[in-house]
Amino acid sequence: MKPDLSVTLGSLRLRNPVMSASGTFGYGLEFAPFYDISRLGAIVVKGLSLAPTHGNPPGRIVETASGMLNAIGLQNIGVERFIEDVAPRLADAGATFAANIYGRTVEEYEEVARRLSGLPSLAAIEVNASCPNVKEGGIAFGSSPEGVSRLTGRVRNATDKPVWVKLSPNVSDIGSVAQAAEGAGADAVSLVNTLVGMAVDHRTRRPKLSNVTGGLSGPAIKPVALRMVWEACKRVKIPVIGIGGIQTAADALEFLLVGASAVQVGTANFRNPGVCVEILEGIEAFLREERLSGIGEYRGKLAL
Amino acid sequence: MKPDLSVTLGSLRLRNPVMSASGTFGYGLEFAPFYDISRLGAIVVKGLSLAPTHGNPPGRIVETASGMLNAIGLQNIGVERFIEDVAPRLADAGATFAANIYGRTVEEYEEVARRLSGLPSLAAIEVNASCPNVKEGGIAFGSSPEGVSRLTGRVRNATDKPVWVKLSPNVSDIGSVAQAAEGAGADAVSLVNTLVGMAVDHRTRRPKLSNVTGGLSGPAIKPVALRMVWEACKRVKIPVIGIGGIQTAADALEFLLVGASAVQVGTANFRNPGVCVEILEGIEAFLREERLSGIGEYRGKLAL
Amino acid sequence: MPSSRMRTAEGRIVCNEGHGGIFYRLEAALPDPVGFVPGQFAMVSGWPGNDPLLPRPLAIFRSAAGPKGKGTVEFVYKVVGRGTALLSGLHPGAPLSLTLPLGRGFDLGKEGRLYWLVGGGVGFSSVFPAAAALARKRADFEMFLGSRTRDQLPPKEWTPGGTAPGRLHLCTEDGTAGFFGRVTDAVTERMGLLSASEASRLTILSCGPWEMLKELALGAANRGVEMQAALESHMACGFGVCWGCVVALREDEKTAYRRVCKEGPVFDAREVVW
Amino acid sequence: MPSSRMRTAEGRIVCNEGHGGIFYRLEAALPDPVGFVPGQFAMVSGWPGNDPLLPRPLAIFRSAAGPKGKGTVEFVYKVVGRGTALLSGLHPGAPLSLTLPLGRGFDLGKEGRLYWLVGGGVGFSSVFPAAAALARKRADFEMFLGSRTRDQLPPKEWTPGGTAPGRLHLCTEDGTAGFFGRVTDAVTERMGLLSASEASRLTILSCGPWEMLKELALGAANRGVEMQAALESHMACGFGVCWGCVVALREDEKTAYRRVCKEGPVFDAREVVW
Ligand SMILES: Cc1cc2nc3c(=O)[nH]c(=O)nc-3n(C[C@H](O)[C@H](O)[C@H](O)COP(=O)(O)OP(=O)(O)OC[C@H]3O[C@@H](n4cnc5c(N)ncnc54)[C@H](O)[C@@H]3O)c2cc1C
Ligand SMILES: Cc1cc2nc3c(=O)[nH]c(=O)nc-3n(C[C@H](O)[C@H](O)[C@H](O)COP(=O)(O)OP(=O)(O)OC[C@H]3O[C@@H](n4cnc5c(N)ncnc54)[C@H](O)[C@@H]3O)c2cc1C
Ligand SMILES: Cc1cc2nc3c(=O)[nH]c(=O)nc-3n(C[C@H](O)[C@H](O)[C@H](O)COP(=O)(O)O)c2cc1C
Ligand SMILES: Cc1cc2nc3c(=O)[nH]c(=O)nc-3n(C[C@H](O)[C@H](O)[C@H](O)COP(=O)(O)O)c2cc1C
Ligand code: FES
Ligand code: FES
Repeated sequence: MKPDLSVTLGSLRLRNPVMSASGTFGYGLEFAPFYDISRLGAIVVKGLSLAPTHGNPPGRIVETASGMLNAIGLQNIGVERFIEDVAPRLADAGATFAANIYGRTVEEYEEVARRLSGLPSLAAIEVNASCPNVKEGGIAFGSSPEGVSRLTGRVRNATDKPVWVKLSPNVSDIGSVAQAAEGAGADAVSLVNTLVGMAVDHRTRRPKLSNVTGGLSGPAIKPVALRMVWEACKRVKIPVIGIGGIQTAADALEFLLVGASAVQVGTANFRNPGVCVEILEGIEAFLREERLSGIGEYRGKLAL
Repeated sequence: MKPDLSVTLGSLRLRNPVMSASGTFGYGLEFAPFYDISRLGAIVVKGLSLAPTHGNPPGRIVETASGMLNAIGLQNIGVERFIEDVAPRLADAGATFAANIYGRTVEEYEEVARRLSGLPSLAAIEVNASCPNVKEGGIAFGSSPEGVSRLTGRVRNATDKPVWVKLSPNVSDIGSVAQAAEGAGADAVSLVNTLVGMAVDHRTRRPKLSNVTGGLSGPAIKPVALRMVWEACKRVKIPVIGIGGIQTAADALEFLLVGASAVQVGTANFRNPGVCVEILEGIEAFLREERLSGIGEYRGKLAL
Repeated sequence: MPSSRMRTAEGRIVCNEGHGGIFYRLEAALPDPVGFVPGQFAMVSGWPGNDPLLPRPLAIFRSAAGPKGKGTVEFVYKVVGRGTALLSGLHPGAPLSLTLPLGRGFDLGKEGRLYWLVGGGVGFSSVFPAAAALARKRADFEMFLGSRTRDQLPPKEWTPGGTAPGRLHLCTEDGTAGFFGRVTDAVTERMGLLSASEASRLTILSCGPWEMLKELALGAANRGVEMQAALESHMACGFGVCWGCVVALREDEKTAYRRVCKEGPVFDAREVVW
Repeated sequence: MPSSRMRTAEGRIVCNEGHGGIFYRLEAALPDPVGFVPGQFAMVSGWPGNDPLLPRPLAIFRSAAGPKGKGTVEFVYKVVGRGTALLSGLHPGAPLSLTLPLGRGFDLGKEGRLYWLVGGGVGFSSVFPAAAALARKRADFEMFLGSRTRDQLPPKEWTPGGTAPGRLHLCTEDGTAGFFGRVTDAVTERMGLLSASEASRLTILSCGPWEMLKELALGAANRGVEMQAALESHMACGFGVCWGCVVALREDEKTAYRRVCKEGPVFDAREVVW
């Protein structure tokens, strides 16, 4: 019997728990040459802002031990062009997709969310609450429960779409931040975004990123991400989407095991453009092997 | 001309900036078969508690991508045996050494510090303020500026030795925590300790560590550690000791470049017992190549 | 029929040998033949483990159809760091992961033009395939290859067939072979001798270090000569989804960051903000 | 003279070949000869990059003095995961990083005893060196080797010289060679036949999976037979400084965590908390 791969995130039902992570999957269509993108649980597109954004000067990526730093600076085509040019093509391809959004102010977040609400084919809005370039004296929204609560509440009121709040791992207590999102009406939390890191060249004495610091992703961060997802799952009742260093079906299963309802695959797409489908097939094969009827029989079943 | 490798940490002058990190170097004497341990800037011994400590059951280490998780649980011989058996032998070997200390309560920290104060050969006391098994409802001392401030102040008053406070990276704002240590009288801050992580076996459905979570160390965390050291250096005037994923002279130089006064080498000792001396020699060779008269001409010279 | 559609492929190493001391030639067998435009590249990896994490971009040097519908692809590379060092340690029979062909190659489409192909260092790896394609089209071209010293010029046997000896200009900075000086000097000198109408018929196709390309681009702009430059950049994905590899281009008086892996690696030299 | 002092050594691979399908024999040339006690081990790495990060413990299988004061060391391993897979991919000539000899080996010191050497799976890698040492001392020993099936027994040519054929007992769980059943069953059966005085003269030296050692240890304790067990454990350092590799021992009525790499890997089976 074919195991049931479908998962529910609140009101939303997904074919399967494997999604792409924002910023690592372009606008989704770029992967059409590699496989049928409608096979994924969902595609989360590159973070969208109100106006098109230039991004940071080069020196945007640095490889680190089993990871990479990026400081792309959210270069993107802006929400309008996404709505006009990209969304219809994703819908035509049969893909389930969510929009990751980002603003310099709470008002911008609201406005982007509002504009996206009119897109019938859009499955959800993922709020990037982990960006350091916002008001409030330069302190990231995402690093305090209060900031996350406020941002979540405002976006929640601006749209009828399911709202996923994407959390930063650069905090002392991820559980409280996740609870803040839940309390303010989030339908799900996604975690983790990147860890803030830095790289310098000891000879030239210069930072390797034009932005000096950047976000660390990839297998290096998986142990930290898994711990945070586990902690968040213990603290909230809304679904948790697990992200961070997932490269194989085994990695994805680990996040499901500690309680995640779904996963997102990021950096691994760069190494292997076909990886999301390989993970999907690997999960299915595992459920078969273990004679499990579906994800539900496995999720959160960590034996302590 | 031979470059001057010596560095000062407040009132303390060290031969060179290369130290071993606590918990990765035993009690120091274990390295005597590999090289003359008096060559190191300082040896920081395994965390000492008031009474000998058993530590956690096995399942204590897990390898991760370019890193490892440990949950040793601070197994150690206790401060008394250290003072009686170990310290004299370290002194005989001509080694400069510091004691890393740990307590379940503030009072225990104080008491360990007090007992160590009588050791003339002891160079400094490093306070492990990053341990999750303490009073205060299970919240780590190290995760809030208030906790760090209180602990630092109390240990400061319990001893005349230089006090280094070792900080946890599991915080939103490392700068504030470093400032708290400085404000409470620390002579230096050491950072980072390990990032909290987790590993599970997706087949057996069990955590890989008996303690479920553990501390992530090794090259995987270097970008995060470097960023935090840089941030701490901008916020405090006391010396900062840089720790995290250092494996080569180039790595060590990166920490010095962003402002660290010295470095500690941890996990790399496991792979290569001779690594500290290789790093030391590499730093000297670099200074020669660049025709620098000493560390002072290089430290903190990051060009932004 | 070799197909030029972008794909991932699990190759197997057929040959991976050092040549002339510093260049390696890596040949891999593929499940099916790959067509490519000179200047296009592949993302290549094959070492085990997650460190280094990212594949490395290498220009496609040659490709061929093999027996039974299979194919082969060749790369030429220089060891400059960890990834290329790891590549150089792989033995025949080892697997090689590839995504290819990627990016926008040289535009060789226009009729009746004179081409100067300029390669600095390992830049000949994109310039040779362009020369081979021009030779097949019987187009009019000359080739300038520069290096620091004689031993760092590409081995003779790699020069594409159809390159008339008088049309191949070697340049070494230490004068140990050919023109004594940098390849940019040789090209600029020769450009100086062109009439305006010759200059307007000329297209430079170039690949090499940034400083070399910049100097060439300025020289070409001065003489009104068209130039296409194959740029390098640190890449994470190679197929346009990470936005990590951008270079600043001048477009309609504004600058915009464009992806070297997607809009490039070959750009019109006049648009690049050098 | 081979020295037994603990050291790091940069070796070079001389041979790294599969035998009998599942075991590899890895031989490395060393700057100087290494002396060791059977049961001692080395921390071994050699792959490039930081992933996997940690070296792997392997029992020292053989060592020898070479010409010009140099030495060689040999290991026998089975591919079970990433580290051993990487090792198996290393070619002759490649460098190998070693720290050795490590830990406390078997105690073969007592006169007049009868030894039974028991190896399960790749456990023969510590048992064979012990047999070779006992043979050199002309001590009285028998050897029991167990595996799931015939193909997983060690290749015959590795059996140490001096092992009289009648004293080598092969056991397979599927009965394809020797005793039909587990090696623990064979040993327990034989122990049952011993007189009390024979039992008191017997020492079992054993290496293999935890479950096998546990069963043996219980059987031995029942018959008052002395037993030394070489344990395995996940190790980070291998020389006693990380406290990662501990096992629970019963000491003076209390349990204490002792380091497999330092106080072990060979322990008195009666002290282990199985
Ligand atoms: C489209 C394209 C085609 C290329 N074709 C070839 C080719 O055919 N043959 C060849 O030998 N090389 C080619 N390169 C360059 C090659 O990709 C780099 O040399 C390689 O990625 C370096 O990897 P590494 O791990 O050995 O070096 P690293 O250890 O990563 O770095 C070593 C040094 O090389 C520099 N470097 C690293 N990556 C790049 C990069 N992508 N671009 C520029 N500098 C870099 C670093 O800054 C550093 O100074 C090409 C690059 C691009 C972008
Ligand atoms: C003192 C000592 C001597 C040893 N001698 C030999 C020998 O001579 N020949 C040989 O083939 N093997 C020997 N081993 C076991 C060998 O170290 C492991 O098989 C090896 O470390 C596995 O590494 P890996 O990366 O291939 O496997 P991994 O990918 O790390 O793990 C694969 C599987 O092996 C298990 N495993 C990993 N490391 C160990 C370990 N240290 N102990 C027990 N199980 C482990 C894991 O739990 C997992 O189930 C010895 C172990 C010790 C402690
Ligand atoms: C190049 C790059 C760009 C990213 N851009 C975004 C973004 O626009 N919005 C966002 O929420 N996360 C962004 N991320 C974070 C990822 O979505 C993901 O949370 C993170 O990379 C961790 O997962 P991974 O280890 O699987 O990559 C980006 C990550 C990378 C590597
Ligand atoms: C096995 C192990 C044990 C450790 N024990 C201690 C300890 O007792 N006290 C302490 O302050 N830090 C301890 N640490 C943390 C290290 O001192 C160091 O801060 C951390 O490992 C990061 O450095 P690295 O990446 O170079 O290992 C331990 C680390 C490891 C890996
Ligand atoms: S390398 Fe990812 S967009 Fe170019
Ligand atoms: S492996 Fe480190 S103490 Fe044993």
